[in-house]
Amino acid sequence: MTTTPYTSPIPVRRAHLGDAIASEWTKMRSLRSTLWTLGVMVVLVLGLGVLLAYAIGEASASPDAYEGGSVLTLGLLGMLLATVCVITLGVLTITSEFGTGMIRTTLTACPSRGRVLTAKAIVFFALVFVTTTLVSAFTAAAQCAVLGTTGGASAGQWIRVTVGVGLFMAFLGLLSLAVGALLRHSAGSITTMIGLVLLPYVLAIGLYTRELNDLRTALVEYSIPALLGTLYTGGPVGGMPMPSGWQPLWIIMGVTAVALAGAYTALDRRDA
Amino acid sequence: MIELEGLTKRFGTKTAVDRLSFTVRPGMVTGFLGPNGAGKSTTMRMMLDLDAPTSGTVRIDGRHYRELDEPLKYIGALLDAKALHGGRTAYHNLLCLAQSNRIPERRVGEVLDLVGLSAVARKKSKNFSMGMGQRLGIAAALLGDPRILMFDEPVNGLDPEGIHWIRNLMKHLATEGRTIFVSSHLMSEMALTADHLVVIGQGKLLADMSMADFIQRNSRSYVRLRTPQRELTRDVLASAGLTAVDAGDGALEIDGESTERIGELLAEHRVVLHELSAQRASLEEAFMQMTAGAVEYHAHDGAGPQWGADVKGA
Amino acid sequence: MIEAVRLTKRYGAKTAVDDLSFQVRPGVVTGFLGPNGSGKSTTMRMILGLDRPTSGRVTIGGHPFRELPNAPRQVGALLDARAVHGGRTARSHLLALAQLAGIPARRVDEVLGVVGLQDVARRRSKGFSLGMGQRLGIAAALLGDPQVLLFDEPVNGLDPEGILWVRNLMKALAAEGRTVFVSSHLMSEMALTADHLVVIGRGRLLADMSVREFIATNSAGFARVRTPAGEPEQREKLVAALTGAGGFVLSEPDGALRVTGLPLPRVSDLAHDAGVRLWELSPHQASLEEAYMRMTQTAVDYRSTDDRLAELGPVPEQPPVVPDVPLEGWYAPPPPAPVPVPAPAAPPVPAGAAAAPAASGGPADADRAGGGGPQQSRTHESSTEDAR
Amino acid sequence: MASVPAVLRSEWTKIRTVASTVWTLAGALVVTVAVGAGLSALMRAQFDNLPEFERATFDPTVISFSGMVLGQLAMVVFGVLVVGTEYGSGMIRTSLAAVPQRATFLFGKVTVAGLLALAVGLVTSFLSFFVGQALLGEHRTSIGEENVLRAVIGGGLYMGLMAVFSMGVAAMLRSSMLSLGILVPFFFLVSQILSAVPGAKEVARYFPDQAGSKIMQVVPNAMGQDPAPYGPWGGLGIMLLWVAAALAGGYVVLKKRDA
Repeated sequence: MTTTPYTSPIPVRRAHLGDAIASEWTKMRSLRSTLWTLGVMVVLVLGLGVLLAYAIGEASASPDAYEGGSVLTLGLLGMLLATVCVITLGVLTITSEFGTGMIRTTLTACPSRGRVLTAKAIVFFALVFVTTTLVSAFTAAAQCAVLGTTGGASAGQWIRVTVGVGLFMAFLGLLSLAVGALLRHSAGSITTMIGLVLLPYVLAIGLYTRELNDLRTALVEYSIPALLGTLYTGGPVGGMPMPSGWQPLWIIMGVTAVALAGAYTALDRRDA
Repeated sequence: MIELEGLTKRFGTKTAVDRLSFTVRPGMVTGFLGPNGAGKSTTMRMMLDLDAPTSGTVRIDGRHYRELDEPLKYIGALLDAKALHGGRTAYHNLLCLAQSNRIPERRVGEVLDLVGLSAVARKKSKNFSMGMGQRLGIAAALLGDPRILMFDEPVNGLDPEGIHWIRNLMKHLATEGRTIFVSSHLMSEMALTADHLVVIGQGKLLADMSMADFIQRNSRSYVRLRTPQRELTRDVLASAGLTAVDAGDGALEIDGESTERIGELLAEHRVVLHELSAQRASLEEAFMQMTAGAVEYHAHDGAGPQWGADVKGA
Repeated sequence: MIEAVRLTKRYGAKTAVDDLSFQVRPGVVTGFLGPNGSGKSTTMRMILGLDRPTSGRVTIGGHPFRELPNAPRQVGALLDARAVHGGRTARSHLLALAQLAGIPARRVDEVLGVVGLQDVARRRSKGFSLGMGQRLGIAAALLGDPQVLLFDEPVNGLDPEGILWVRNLMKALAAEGRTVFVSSHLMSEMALTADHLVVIGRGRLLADMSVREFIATNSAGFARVRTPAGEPEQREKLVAALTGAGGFVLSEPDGALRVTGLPLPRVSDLAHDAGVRLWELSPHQASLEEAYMRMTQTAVDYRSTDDRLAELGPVPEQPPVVPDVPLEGWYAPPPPAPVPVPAPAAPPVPAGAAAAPAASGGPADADRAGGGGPQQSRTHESSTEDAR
Repeated sequence: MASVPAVLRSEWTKIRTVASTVWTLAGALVVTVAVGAGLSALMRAQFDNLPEFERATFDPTVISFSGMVLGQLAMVVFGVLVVGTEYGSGMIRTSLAAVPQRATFLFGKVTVAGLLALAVGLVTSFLSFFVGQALLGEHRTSIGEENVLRAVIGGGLYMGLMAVFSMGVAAMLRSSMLSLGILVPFFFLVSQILSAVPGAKEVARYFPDQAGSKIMQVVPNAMGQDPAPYGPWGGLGIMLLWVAAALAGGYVVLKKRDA
């Protein structure tokens, strides 16, 4: 039974990370749920931001109240709700592959787990970063226009609430993606991430004794909503030696890096 | 007994089932064949009154499905093995069906035993493999010990042992005088199971006849012959006005004559035979012949890329 | 070429694949058979590097899958046709896979044409029928125009035309010099498609041989012989001659003889010598299914036999006279299974049997056929209920 | 016709053998009681800070029911899932093959699920009331006061009807996700927001939740709420009309559409 092995006329070339990125981008844009989730996020941030600006503009007539860039903090409310969208999208990017069994097809087409995860992470990060940065900038500009003042916000503040927030949200999404890769279950991963966002507050209510006061404050200060808030306000809220300025970004980057490392190891070791 | 009379179903402008009339009789296994999109599923759904016919009627033992008191005791159906709630255990899925038709609870354990699922009766059915889901669907069909049974692709996902089992089960149920109506795409499986065939294509009835008739009418049959005395044989046959065609593997093929006649003929001339057998085409060949032209998704031949040197050079 | 060497996979205490070694060669279609739970899927997953072997290794063209330089261009696989994201269109799904493997986008439209899905290429795969999903899965496997192809139950959900197409496709792929490895539960389909078989049971290799060899070793073929009707002395002469030559002769319902233990030409010679004219002399090869059933008898993990089932199936005891069934339909009685479990449900059959459809079918049906109405049949149901 | 008791038994088995029943109903109870208790405690602490007219029309019964805004959502989920999962899983085909009479099937299901929801609703409402009153301290009322028993029983009726209304809607839409996607935002956002907008208020007060919740008020126009053109029983009647309309719609869809 000697047969000449088949050779394909399609030119063979080694696939690389660029191919995987193109593939992940196709996957991302071909799903309606991506569009919906990001659409809801944009509407939430922009809509709530502008509504809030109107409401405040009606309430207080004096534009002087927004000195020191505090006008920019009005975007925080919408962005807090947007975290839910980003978390959902990040988790679903990976868990929907596990849920449908698509992951097996993907890994058959590209046996290098690392490349698949890297491509997913890059595409997702870029998408969220660009979307969030743009929508933050638009929202902030719209709010300033509604209130008729920029409140003298410095360039540094502007960069922090646009690029800074964009990066923070992208890393938060990446963290969700890593958690999704570790848990492989959509509902479980989303619940875990939402829990991660809200749990510090629930715990803080439970720790209602004076001795644990510091722990409680720390829990709240290092919670994700508070870190996001710090990026908007710029300073520690409670006047304690807590994260300020760009520090929230370094914190979430560290956490995400650890989770991603775990995801890489898990994807490589476990049976698909 | 299931009687269809002028059954028609239109979805918008598309006619899925077109004036279909036939009777499924008890005491045998009736196979229901047709290419994808021929309207088989729609027909089966109308039989169970899940879809309302545009016109025409279906009668189950002379009555409309909706007039049946406790339908599971008349007719059991396996349409889609996944048509059960995955969050419920196998046992409870069957129990709620049994209760709705006043079938005693112990029957649930019995049918689970029967299909070999007792060990997983208390497991949620969403974790079942395809074969287990199929067995659960069969259990549901058997629940009311009905006189009429309908199976849509019953062997889907079953392993050979399971396929063997369901085949024998259906034959046995038919010998008990029940009406068995089975649809399947697996011709080789049908050939082993069904006694009678109903074939539809593009919603219209193409054939309603026994398996043997169907194969005979839709394909060639011939006699196959092997002998060490080929030339002598050819001469003998030629003298009787028969042409022997070379089959390629050393055998000869003769059209239009019975083995008996050829046997006698060759014995007269003392020809030594190594084989003398009647060949009938398979059900699959007969089916392909009949339904050619009634197929929806045509695949191309060949799988390799259709491009040639231009890409190689690129 | 796929090569497994002492491949083993354990999940906790359960050994799914046990010291499995085999080779799948190019140029032929190799069938992969085994009962449910025999470790087929696990083996396929290990071939594709989705599961890691506990010990041993499996290589494709000499490399483990995960170390192949161009895996998707060398190996294509259809594991589970439902393993696609339903929200994506058929084309986007294939495009993503093509891009991942560095395959030009026009190949996507090509394979869509090959499997006949070009008209629904831009529909979301959520709405696909089982058969269409299967075609999409086959398209994905063909995408890289690979040298090695793996298919798990490729004809699932396809209609007869599709089944025929897949069968011819596999053969054509093998004829081009590719390695084609197909697992399936449909023996009749396998018999038509595969040239070579790898059979496993309980994770162990049971057979690795050609289909012909497999059937020959695992079942007995026989010759069907018919003598002129209305001349019983011819028949008796032949029976005596055949038995005298060491053959074993059984009578078939239509008067033909079933002869085992003698090759066809020998039967012919004996008839010739005895001066018996033959009306039929046909060889009967046992089916692949029969051979398979015999081989895997003890290796089935998950079987539906119990006392009632035995009643339903005509399996248990074959009468001495061969039953009246068409040639394909006959099964040799499977050798009595070793029956390791002492079947606890067996004793109370007489009473309990009334509940099984097999038994209750008789009286209940007679009742219904006689009386007709549902009222009656229902009272019958409840009265048997009370009796129990 | 198919035996109605048999269908009821069957539906009861269906409901009690899925996990979502326990989760949604327990959720409705816990959320309603907990939020009600929390707000009652808050009111007791803040009572002296309330505006004069609010103190004058203070309705302790309504306060102890304030968790129902959230708890009713769990009831909506329960009602939607009871009907919606039949379609989602394909079970509907098996069910209708077993009980081909559409009316018997649908109303059997609604009866069983509705009675269960009503029972849980009544327990929730009594529990909310007693826990809430206990936490209200000196501002509490008692079950024996005029109209209070009516309000408490009405609270249970309201929750039960909410579930039945959702079942009707799910039967019309034949999908859990679609039904939840419409009902939850409607009750949680649209209805609440419209009732605060001057012009839309006139319409919003005829919505099932707005009209039905009137039954829980003991003090008319309590705490600055707008007077409605109907009384507590009138409100419940309006809600009943909504429920009847939803069920009729669901029945027509089930009867006319192919399963």
